[in-house]
Amino acid sequence: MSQATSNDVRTRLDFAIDRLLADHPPATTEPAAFWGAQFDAGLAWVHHPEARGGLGLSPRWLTHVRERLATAGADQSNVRFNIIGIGMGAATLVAHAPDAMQDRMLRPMFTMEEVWCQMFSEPGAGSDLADLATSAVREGDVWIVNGQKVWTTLAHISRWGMLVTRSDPDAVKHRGLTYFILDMQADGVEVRPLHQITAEAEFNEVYLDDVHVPDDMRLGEVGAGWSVAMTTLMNERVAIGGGVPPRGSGAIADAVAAWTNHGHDDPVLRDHLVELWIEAEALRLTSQRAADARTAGTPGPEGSTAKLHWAELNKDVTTFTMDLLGADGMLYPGGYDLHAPEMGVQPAQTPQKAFLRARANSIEGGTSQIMKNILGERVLGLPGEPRVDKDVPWREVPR
Amino acid sequence: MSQATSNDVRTRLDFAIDRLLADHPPATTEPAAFWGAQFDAGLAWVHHPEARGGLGLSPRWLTHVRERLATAGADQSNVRFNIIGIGMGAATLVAHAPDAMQDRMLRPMFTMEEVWCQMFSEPGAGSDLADLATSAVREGDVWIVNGQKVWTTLAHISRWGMLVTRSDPDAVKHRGLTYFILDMQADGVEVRPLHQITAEAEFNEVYLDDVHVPDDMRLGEVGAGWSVAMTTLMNERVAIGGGVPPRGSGAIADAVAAWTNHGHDDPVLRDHLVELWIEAEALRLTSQRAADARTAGTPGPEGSTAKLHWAELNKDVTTFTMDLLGADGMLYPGGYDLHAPEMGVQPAQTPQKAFLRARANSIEGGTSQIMKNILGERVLGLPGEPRVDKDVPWREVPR
Amino acid sequence: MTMPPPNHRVATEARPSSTIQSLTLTDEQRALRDIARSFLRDRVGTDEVRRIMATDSGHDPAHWAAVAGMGWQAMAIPEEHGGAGYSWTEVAVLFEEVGRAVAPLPLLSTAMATAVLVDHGTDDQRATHLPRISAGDLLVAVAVPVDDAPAPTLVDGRLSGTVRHVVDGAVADLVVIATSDGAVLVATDRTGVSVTPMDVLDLTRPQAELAFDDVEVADADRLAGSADDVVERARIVGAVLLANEQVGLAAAVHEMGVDYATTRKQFGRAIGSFQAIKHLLADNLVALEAARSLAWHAARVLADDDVEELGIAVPMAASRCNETAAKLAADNIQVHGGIGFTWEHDAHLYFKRASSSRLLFHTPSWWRARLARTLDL
Amino acid sequence: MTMPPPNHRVATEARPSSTIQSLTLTDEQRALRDIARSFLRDRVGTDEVRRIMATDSGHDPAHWAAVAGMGWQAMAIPEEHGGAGYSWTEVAVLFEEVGRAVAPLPLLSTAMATAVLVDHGTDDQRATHLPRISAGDLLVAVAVPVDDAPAPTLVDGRLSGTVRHVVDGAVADLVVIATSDGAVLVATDRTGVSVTPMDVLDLTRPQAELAFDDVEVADADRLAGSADDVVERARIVGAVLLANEQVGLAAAVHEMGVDYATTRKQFGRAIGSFQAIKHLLADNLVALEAARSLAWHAARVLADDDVEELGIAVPMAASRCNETAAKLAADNIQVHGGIGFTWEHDAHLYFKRASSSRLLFHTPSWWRARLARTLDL
Repeated sequence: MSQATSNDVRTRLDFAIDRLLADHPPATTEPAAFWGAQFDAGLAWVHHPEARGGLGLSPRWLTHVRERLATAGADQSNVRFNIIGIGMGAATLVAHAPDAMQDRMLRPMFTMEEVWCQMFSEPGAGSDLADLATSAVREGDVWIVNGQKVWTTLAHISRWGMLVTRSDPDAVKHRGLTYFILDMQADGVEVRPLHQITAEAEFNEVYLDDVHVPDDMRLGEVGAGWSVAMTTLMNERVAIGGGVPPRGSGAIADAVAAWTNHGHDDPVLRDHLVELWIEAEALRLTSQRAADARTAGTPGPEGSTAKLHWAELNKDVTTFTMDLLGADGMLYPGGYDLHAPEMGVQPAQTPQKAFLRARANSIEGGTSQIMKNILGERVLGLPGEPRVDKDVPWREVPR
Repeated sequence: MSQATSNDVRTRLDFAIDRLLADHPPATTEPAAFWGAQFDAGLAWVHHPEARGGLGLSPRWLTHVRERLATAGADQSNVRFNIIGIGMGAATLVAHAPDAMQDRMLRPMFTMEEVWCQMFSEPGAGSDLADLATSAVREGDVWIVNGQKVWTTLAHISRWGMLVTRSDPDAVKHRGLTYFILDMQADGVEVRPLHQITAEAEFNEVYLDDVHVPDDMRLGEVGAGWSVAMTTLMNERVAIGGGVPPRGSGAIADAVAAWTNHGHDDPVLRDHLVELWIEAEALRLTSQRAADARTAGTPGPEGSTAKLHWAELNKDVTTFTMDLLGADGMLYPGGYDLHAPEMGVQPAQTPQKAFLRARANSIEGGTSQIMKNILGERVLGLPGEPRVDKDVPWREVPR
Repeated sequence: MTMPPPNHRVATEARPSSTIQSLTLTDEQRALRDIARSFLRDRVGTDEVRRIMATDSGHDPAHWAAVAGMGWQAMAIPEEHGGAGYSWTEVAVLFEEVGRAVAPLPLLSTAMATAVLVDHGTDDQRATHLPRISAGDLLVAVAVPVDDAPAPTLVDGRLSGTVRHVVDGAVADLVVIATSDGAVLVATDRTGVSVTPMDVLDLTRPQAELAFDDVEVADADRLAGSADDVVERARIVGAVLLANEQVGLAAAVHEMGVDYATTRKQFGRAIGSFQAIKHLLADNLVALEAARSLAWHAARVLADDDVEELGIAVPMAASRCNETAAKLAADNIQVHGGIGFTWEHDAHLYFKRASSSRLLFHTPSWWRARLARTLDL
Repeated sequence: MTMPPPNHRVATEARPSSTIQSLTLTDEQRALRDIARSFLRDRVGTDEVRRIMATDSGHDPAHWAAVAGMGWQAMAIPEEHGGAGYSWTEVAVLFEEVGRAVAPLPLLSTAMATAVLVDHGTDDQRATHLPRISAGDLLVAVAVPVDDAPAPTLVDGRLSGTVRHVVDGAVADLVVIATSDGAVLVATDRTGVSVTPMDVLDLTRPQAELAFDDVEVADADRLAGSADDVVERARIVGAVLLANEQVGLAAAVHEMGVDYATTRKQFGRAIGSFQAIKHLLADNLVALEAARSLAWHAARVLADDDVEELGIAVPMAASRCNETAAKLAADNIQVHGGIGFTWEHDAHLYFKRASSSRLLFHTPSWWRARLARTLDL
């Protein structure tokens, strides 16, 4: 894109933003009303088509919108809390849902009137997502769904869920899947909290027992669920449009605080702290570089390493912080309390809890092992491994 | 073995050792003569049968013999220099060679009159040794051998070589191999030095061009070369019977010397040095524990980890020593000189050369990757990977 | 390449290697190990561990009586005081099993207290307390100072101040306190003693804060030797036993990971067939066996009371075994994937115990600094 | 699990992120990179590198003239002194390519000397030397002090003493020497100067020892500013460019490893299909891209002459890029197996250059200690 066009877009966008802010001053507008107006102005997802919350622009303008709204003091907690829907669901709907469904669902998703969740993983299908076993059997215009999903954030308060099922166990595993939008209030849907090692239950298990799903809630063709699911996963972070976090933020801030608060002066600990501080900067600057490259239209491998890098670094930093805490690292301030965090309430954070919570960083959103396969094969072009689950009906794959 | 029996053996062994030392005082006996007498007394390899250099004892007595001879000042450099023969070849001969061949070859091997080498690896067959391509085609009582071997220590001064060839390219890869003892003076054998990154040539390439090998130099059946080769490799260190090295020896000694000589006092470097020192002790004590467990007849996994542990630690220690050297680490005292080390002459050692040489530790004798496969599959019992080279004629395996 | 690696070069000025007891288990030690393992597996499985850790005290007297019946508390106590007179090597065997089971038993505090009483107790104190410890009738904790908190003051027989992170402090009958003027034994039911359980990361090993408000301490409750000597003895014995415990814990999580990797299938194959998992477990085997060698060595040196070698063996074991257990317990979560991150799976019990224990007697780098001084580096 | 990770938490007191030039290459910079890469690949391939490193001087004037023809020496020199007046960002692009080619060109010494003359040269010195450097007619080295060796003494205009590890010192016409009394320019053909090439680990970057025996130094050869300031300027510029060079070197070995892993087959499959190799290369990609970000950032900060941010950006790049290059060059040998350990394979050229460069301006931990002071940690 030439510089001239880019400036035109910016002008047009800033005009729309200015008008939104003028007509709905964040200071005096209820968040839900603001989000509705933001949607109507095409500033919810600028890369969506008009009337779908967008303006048909490139997704790289998302960050600009978010930054301008942040500067203006607009509440953007909808993006953080309804992240599954706004971050992944919306793009899936735009790509695969009939117009009526998009009209029905996108706006209340963005205004947070309807919370969304995603039901892909199962106890038996984690890294190997395509191995999922939740069955969908068609009976006329409805599908009867049975199975168990897991790691379902927000399920306990969700109105809608993105659901992938196995509709044909005799097809090879990627080809027998079908994708639905599930009404979480339907009979046979049971949500149970799943407590993690912090004792909190960020996640849920969802049991599906003879749940009836109308065929018009299907996205994509029967048997094409994998490609619809890929649309969901590929948009995992695109639509959030978050900027690059500032220097010294995140886990390293806890480490620096522990260093200072405990009055440390040991050169060995200092060296390790600085090493991690540099690594955090390396990650941050790489994210900045990736953002710059996207803006410049020259994306490279620097855009693919963040998840793996962040996960491993966050584990390292939170672990090292325990050393800085010394004996306090043996404590768990507040104790363990088995509970599900409430919507909009940020649970108390301690370095000890961050240390425990970080263990999942290299598992959730793709294990570090899977991320390395992806980097190795898709970015570096290394060959895949011999597959024993290919060209075999799903039913016959060992599990 | 009961304590009583063990004491009987020790008494008998010590008697033999005492007599050897009395009849052939190390101080006044030529090494070759001493080694001959040692062989004749059954004290070359005590686990060999009598008349084959042994006394039919358990190999765990080897260390006792070596330690007693060392205490008495006997030269045992034959074990160090003719290590391929004494450490691996002898066991292979005893297991697979006809009596006449054993009678002919074992004694001059031990006395160092005849040096041995081993020709297994090829440019195309490193970790995947069984993929080797050197062909052996039978013509009556002789085999015509063509191919190239590599990493052949001592080949340039060897009288005999252990050679594995492919005699049947249509068999699956492990089954088409045949094992020979090769006369290194035969026509068509050409030895070329292979210079490594230190500029020295510890190793050689051996080119085999229509070499005629009599069939009576074959060990094991035609097509059974893999199992003979396994005998060779499994004895890689058994027959050396070396004791556990003393505390602080090896690469960590260089590191401590560099710390001291450079007058270091930096706590960060100190912490790292001590960490490596501890790791060296952990390796050493594990070797001691493995030796103790073998003696007690209760060997466990502690006996399988040394190669991998040592290789990775030696790389780490020699690398860290460069930090301790500081600017001196940018030097290569004496400069690079492309040459093959002479027999019996220990080339000058510097920490910089040790740093370079250590790079091969995790490659030679099985890469660290292969060692981890072995530990994972043979010790931990984890399943192997899907194989694409199994149940396929060797000729058809991709390479 | 199939060449053997070069032999280790031998430095000319190498230190002599010490020649302590063989680094193997005797038949008797193996029997002890097997009995302990069976008991803990059958009677203190992780369901039971979870039950106990959810109680207020985190301690179950019934189990304590059961292990007393097997003579566990008695092991390190001299026979003249009602004990069994085993060496620390045997106690270490026991601790390896305790770690394997993440058992919530106050054995660490008991062992430290035993060591303190044997070495620093008066004749009366030994005769009074050791037989009761041995029988499981008396729980004694040791307040090993943490961080740089000031020691409680003892002036004119009155004790005031606070100690934190006292392992098993909330269930102890007596506590060894290092004061500004020597170490003393204080009964926790004395007037002026208040005991507050701390919110701990690792619920299988409770800790307490003890506050002393002008508590009367009789001369008869003074221990021999300086406060520093008493603390040092407790820390050395504690660190060695904890190192062995951590090795047992590390072995347990390693086996757990191997089992899961053998049975859990993804992509149509056991996940342990993937090198990503296989090599992690192989590397951890190396780390585990190395840690075990150091822990066993330290236990034998402690049993031999080889003071010079203790200065080397204890820091080695304390730094390395704690690192290994914490790493292997974290890796075990990774091998298990999502399920390993749940409260219902046992992986977190091990991870928390390993991570917390790692900090109990200072950090690994603290021990390395100590070893550097011993080695004059 | 397919859940996205939680967002990075934002600390309340975060430092502002600096807003330097975009961390991308402009079209012009890409063109420069492509030209440099082509020239070095075609004209200074590793056969040529080996030929040059086997010569006594380790330097080929023909190549030097060729790159002068392309304006490489001129890049950082102001236009008023016959240079091209590019920023350090462009010079860094060039160094990344030089690292990729392990090229034996005296560019690092030239860049440091240029920086010293521009910032600390008198008008006369600049006018005299910079045009000749720019044209490739004058080689100037900088003796950056190593270790704690005492500086040569300058008393009454006479220089005595020794400097070691002078990069390109044996081919330089002039050398910048930090003396006990300010920094000076010394011609190497002066009476009393003896130059001895050192036996170096990395033959692609020669070093020399220079001894001065009562060498006469004219006042006109004194540089402005303190000796420390001169050395600091050389070290900062040198460290930033070397960090970029190391990134190029790391990228080259990484690509070499990926290529080999794609083509080399064992067990009937490309070795890069094994996770042991694949994951190593993936991890190294993460490390490489992170290092590149730091190196590019440091170059842009140097170009902007943002003194405050330099105190952060340079230690970050100097420590991390050197670590990464050394690790990736070592791993490249491992990926290649035996062949990577041979003299005939190029892997060792990269490994030696990366390992030696890592020590050229102190160690990574030295830089971290420096950063700690800047950050007040």
